[in-house]
Amino acid sequence: MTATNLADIEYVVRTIAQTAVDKEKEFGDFDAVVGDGDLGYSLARGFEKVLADWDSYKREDVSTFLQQIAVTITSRIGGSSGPLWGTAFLRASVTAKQFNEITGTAAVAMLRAATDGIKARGNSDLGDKTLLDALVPATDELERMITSGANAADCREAFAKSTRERAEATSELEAKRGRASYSGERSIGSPDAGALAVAIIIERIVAGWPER
Amino acid sequence: MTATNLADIEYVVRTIAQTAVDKEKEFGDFDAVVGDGDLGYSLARGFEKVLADWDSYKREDVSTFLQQIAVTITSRIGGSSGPLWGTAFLRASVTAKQFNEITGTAAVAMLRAATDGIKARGNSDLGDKTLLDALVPATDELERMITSGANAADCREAFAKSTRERAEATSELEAKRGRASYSGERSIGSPDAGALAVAIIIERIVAGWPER
Amino acid sequence: MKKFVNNPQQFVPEMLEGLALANPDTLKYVPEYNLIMRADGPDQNKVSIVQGSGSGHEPAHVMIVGKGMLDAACPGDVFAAPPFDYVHETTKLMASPKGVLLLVNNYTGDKMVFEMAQEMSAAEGVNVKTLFINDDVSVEDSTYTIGRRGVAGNFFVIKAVAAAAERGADLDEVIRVGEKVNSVTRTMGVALTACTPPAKGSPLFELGEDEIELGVGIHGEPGRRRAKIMPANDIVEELLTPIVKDLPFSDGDRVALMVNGLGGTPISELYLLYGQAHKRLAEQGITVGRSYVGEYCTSLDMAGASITLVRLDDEIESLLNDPAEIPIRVF
Amino acid sequence: MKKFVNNPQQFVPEMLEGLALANPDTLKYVPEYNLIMRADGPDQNKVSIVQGSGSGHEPAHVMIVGKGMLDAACPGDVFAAPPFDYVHETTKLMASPKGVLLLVNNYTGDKMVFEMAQEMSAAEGVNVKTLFINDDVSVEDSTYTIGRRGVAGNFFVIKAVAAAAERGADLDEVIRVGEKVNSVTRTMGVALTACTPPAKGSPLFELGEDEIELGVGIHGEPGRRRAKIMPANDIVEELLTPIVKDLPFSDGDRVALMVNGLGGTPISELYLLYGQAHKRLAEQGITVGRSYVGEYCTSLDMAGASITLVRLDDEIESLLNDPAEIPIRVF
Ligand SMILES: Nc1ncnc2c1ncn2[C@@H]1O[C@H](COP(=O)(O)OP(=O)(O)O)[C@@H](O)[C@H]1O
Ligand SMILES: Nc1ncnc2c1ncn2[C@@H]1O[C@H](COP(=O)(O)OP(=O)(O)O)[C@@H](O)[C@H]1O
Ligand SMILES: [Mg+2]
Ligand SMILES: [Mg+2]
Ligand SMILES: [Mg+2]
Ligand SMILES: [Mg+2]
Repeated sequence: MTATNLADIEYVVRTIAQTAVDKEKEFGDFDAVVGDGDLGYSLARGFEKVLADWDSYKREDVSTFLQQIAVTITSRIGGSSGPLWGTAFLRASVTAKQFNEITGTAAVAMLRAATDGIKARGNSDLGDKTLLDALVPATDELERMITSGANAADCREAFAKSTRERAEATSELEAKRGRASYSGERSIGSPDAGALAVAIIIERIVAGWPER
Repeated sequence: MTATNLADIEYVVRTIAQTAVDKEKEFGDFDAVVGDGDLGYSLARGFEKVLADWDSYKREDVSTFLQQIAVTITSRIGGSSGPLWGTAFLRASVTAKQFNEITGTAAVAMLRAATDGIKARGNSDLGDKTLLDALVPATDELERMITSGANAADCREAFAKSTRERAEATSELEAKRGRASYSGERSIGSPDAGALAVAIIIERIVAGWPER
Repeated sequence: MKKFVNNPQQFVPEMLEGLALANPDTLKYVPEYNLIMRADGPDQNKVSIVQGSGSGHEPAHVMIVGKGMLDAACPGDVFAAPPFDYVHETTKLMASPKGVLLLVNNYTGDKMVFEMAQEMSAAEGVNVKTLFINDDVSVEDSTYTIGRRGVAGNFFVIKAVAAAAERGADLDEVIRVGEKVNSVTRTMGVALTACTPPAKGSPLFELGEDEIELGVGIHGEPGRRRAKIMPANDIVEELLTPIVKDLPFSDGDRVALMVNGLGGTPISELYLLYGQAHKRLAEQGITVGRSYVGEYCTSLDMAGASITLVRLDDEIESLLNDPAEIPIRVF
Repeated sequence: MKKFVNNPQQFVPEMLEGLALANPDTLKYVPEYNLIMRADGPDQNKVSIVQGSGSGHEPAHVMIVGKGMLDAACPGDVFAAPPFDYVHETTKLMASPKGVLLLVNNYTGDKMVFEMAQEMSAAEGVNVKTLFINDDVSVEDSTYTIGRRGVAGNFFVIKAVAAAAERGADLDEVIRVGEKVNSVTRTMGVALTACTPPAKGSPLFELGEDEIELGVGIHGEPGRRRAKIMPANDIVEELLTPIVKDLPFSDGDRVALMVNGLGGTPISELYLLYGQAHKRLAEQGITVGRSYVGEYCTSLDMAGASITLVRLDDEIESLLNDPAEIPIRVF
């Protein structure tokens, strides 16, 4: 595994963290529509800590790095997001061990591990109107593009576009998990807060990739 | 003392009572500007009782009749208005005993007794921004008109007009009594609620006099 | 207006009926006079302690009737002193050989009606006295006004005189205690929003989106001045400074500190205020010996709070420490 | 937003600091984990009772820590389940040889984090179990959702398990008691206004001038349906009917009746609701054996209320009757 790989992962994590901090208000407002409005606050407080501890993380390899991020997130993010995002990072970290290099294929495997972890932790699945409904189909799309031999930039663009589309499409679903689920049918008509947040984060990662 | 006198007094009391009931909301709003908003409610609850008990009042003479009204008012009206208005009616009742007929002069004497009673009960005087600042000068005006030999209708009109003018003029005063007094200088600029209420009541009495 | 209310005219009676239904063993409700009294009262062996006032300040005072606190509360309608009859009948009903003390917050209407009732009942042979409470530092006391208002600090007077009465003190001694506590009690409040009396149906005054009212009264009367909303710690400063200056409280004093909610403010915010007040007092060498955080004397649904300080000595502290049983059950 | 707040991020810590300053003899505050625990805890001779949840529900749960109630409360930020670390550290700190019971309201986030902490602490040798509370009838329980929410009824579970623990019951027996009380407790709430989380700074949802939300949750989650404002007695009917039907409660039952304020509603209105609920139950042959009126589990500054019924038997009633000492001091 190369240092360049780690730099890419660092870029990705750093962008996630910075976006969560920058968009605290916006993510909170998404969650207020049918949820309880704390998503922005919870993510910001956790990822703020990630940024604060940034220099202290060990950087032996991608897996070790991600595992420490998982610990910070799990211990510092409240609400549903702490356990869910923490599990996602932990599973991605474990999966990263299988790869010498973080290729597109590795990224897909790590994303799958992450979403499988969220499903297990959240006792949830596709159709429950969660971030899974954006991230899982977008991962499928990313895999399809890679398999089809598309160039890296196109793959990234397709991934971001798909996440955004699927996040918006959660509007049609009825929430079955999280605080939003108590809104029942009334959750239909507005997109899931977690899914939108993930879409915005991924768009930022992709947009900044060339200058990372 | 003639029955006609009593009929006039009944008309006056009934109009006071009916106005207090009809104008509950308006009087309350006057009191809300710098006071605590309960004037309308307090007067309405008491005078409602006057109307409900109307047929049961003894009608031997004006004094007996007014004394019973005083009892109802004192016992049923809360806030500052109960003791003040009750005392006013009681003092008017006592004064009425001195007269065989309720002439203009008798009316002036009864009004003076009433306002003196309010001063004593309320430990208040002219300039404190209360109903006294409307009723006392208006009574002076009524007396002046009577002494000058004006006809009864003109006397009444002058009385109503003076009450209204003086009530409005309380705007310039700073409240020194009642809940409004805590507003201090900020009570300047809006008229006293009790004074306005008295003006409206007297205007109604005068307007309806010909058809009483 | 969105409130839990049926007919606004029945608001107070329906509340009192609920109170009595919730406390059948300890409270009695006499609907004719809005009266709430101890079910086993009046106790013939002690001075009866009665507090009168307008309604809208709950739990004051109907919900603090019970052994060790009030023997009866005599409330008027919302923000209106009770009519004369209510006070007169309550006084007669609560008459005990040791006497009756009528506790009254110092307002024009209340003062008149309680003085009248006291005179009348005394003339009828009842041993009754009145004590006026005036702890509000936001009103300048002057010969041109009726003087300071009684606000949340009245709780300390009530608690102390009730404890003294329960211990067997006679009427004069109970009054001495009450006057003493009143003389060392100071309060100042702030409103973040106006309150809405049920019968009025709209807010009693207008406060801008970013405005607060410093020195507000408990009937929605305006206070000392309007200000822009500021950090909680600065608000504590605005309230505490005039209170401390007024008595004055000083280095070495031991105090009771109350942070009282005005009705619409959650207790979380009250504790936040408490923390800052406690620390600011400590910096001035003033030690908090007893703390009170919650709703004691409210102004309907007004968001806001008041701070009260009482200078403690052994006698006052011991009286405040006596047991009391009131309907505000927690568990 | 007009609130008593300095930095919204410090809202919860500053409230907890105030709470600890006001109760120096009985409470200890551990800032690293937002933890409020009994100053003398953990008691090695009893099961430790710990409640976790988001903040914003005060007095639940940080203000009901004390002898006979909680040994510790482990709050997250406003409306957010506490992070894993907080729960994990609290659990270890509260470990007693007789074990630790983690009481949790049934929400996705809380459930995940407490289950994780329980697993982790158990793996580290702590004798710890979790009990989920789900008394809210406004949420349809189905296999497609996480199920019912825990709301104000959790107070009865807390009180009963705390009393059992205080009496010396072992962990399994404490859990039996808790499950039993939870199984006979039913709640439904209504919002008249939305609440404003300090960090958000604006109301969590929009309610029209004449709209109310029936079946609202304690985090501002929407409820069963919107309705126009209606007389208080009709609102009682809207809340009571689904509650009574659900268990069901029936003729001959003896119950505890709680009318809980959601934060912005004055206690006068709560007693008005109580009176009507009490009378409506009596008409159905349901007797109120114990009554609770006030704020127990709030939703910040939301105006509104919830009604809770608990079916009593001798065991439950006796546990509810046990003494408890908590910071919500009245006098
Ligand atoms: N059980 C679950 N499984 C997967 N995702 C979930 C689950 N519960 C919530 N989420 C996601 O988390 C978001 C809400 O996060 P957050 O606000 O932290 O939690 P909470 O719902 O407890 O307030 C939702 O918009 C959704 O995307
Ligand atoms: N001490 C007093 N003497 C004379 N009039 C008074 C006095 N106090 C109040 N008033 C009059 O009563 C009115 C208010 O009555 P009300 O609302 O019943 O009393 P409160 O001020 O106790 O709420 C005032 O507008 C004023 O005209
Ligand atoms: Mg949320
Ligand atoms: Mg008034
Ligand atoms: Mg008044
Ligand atoms: Mg949440």
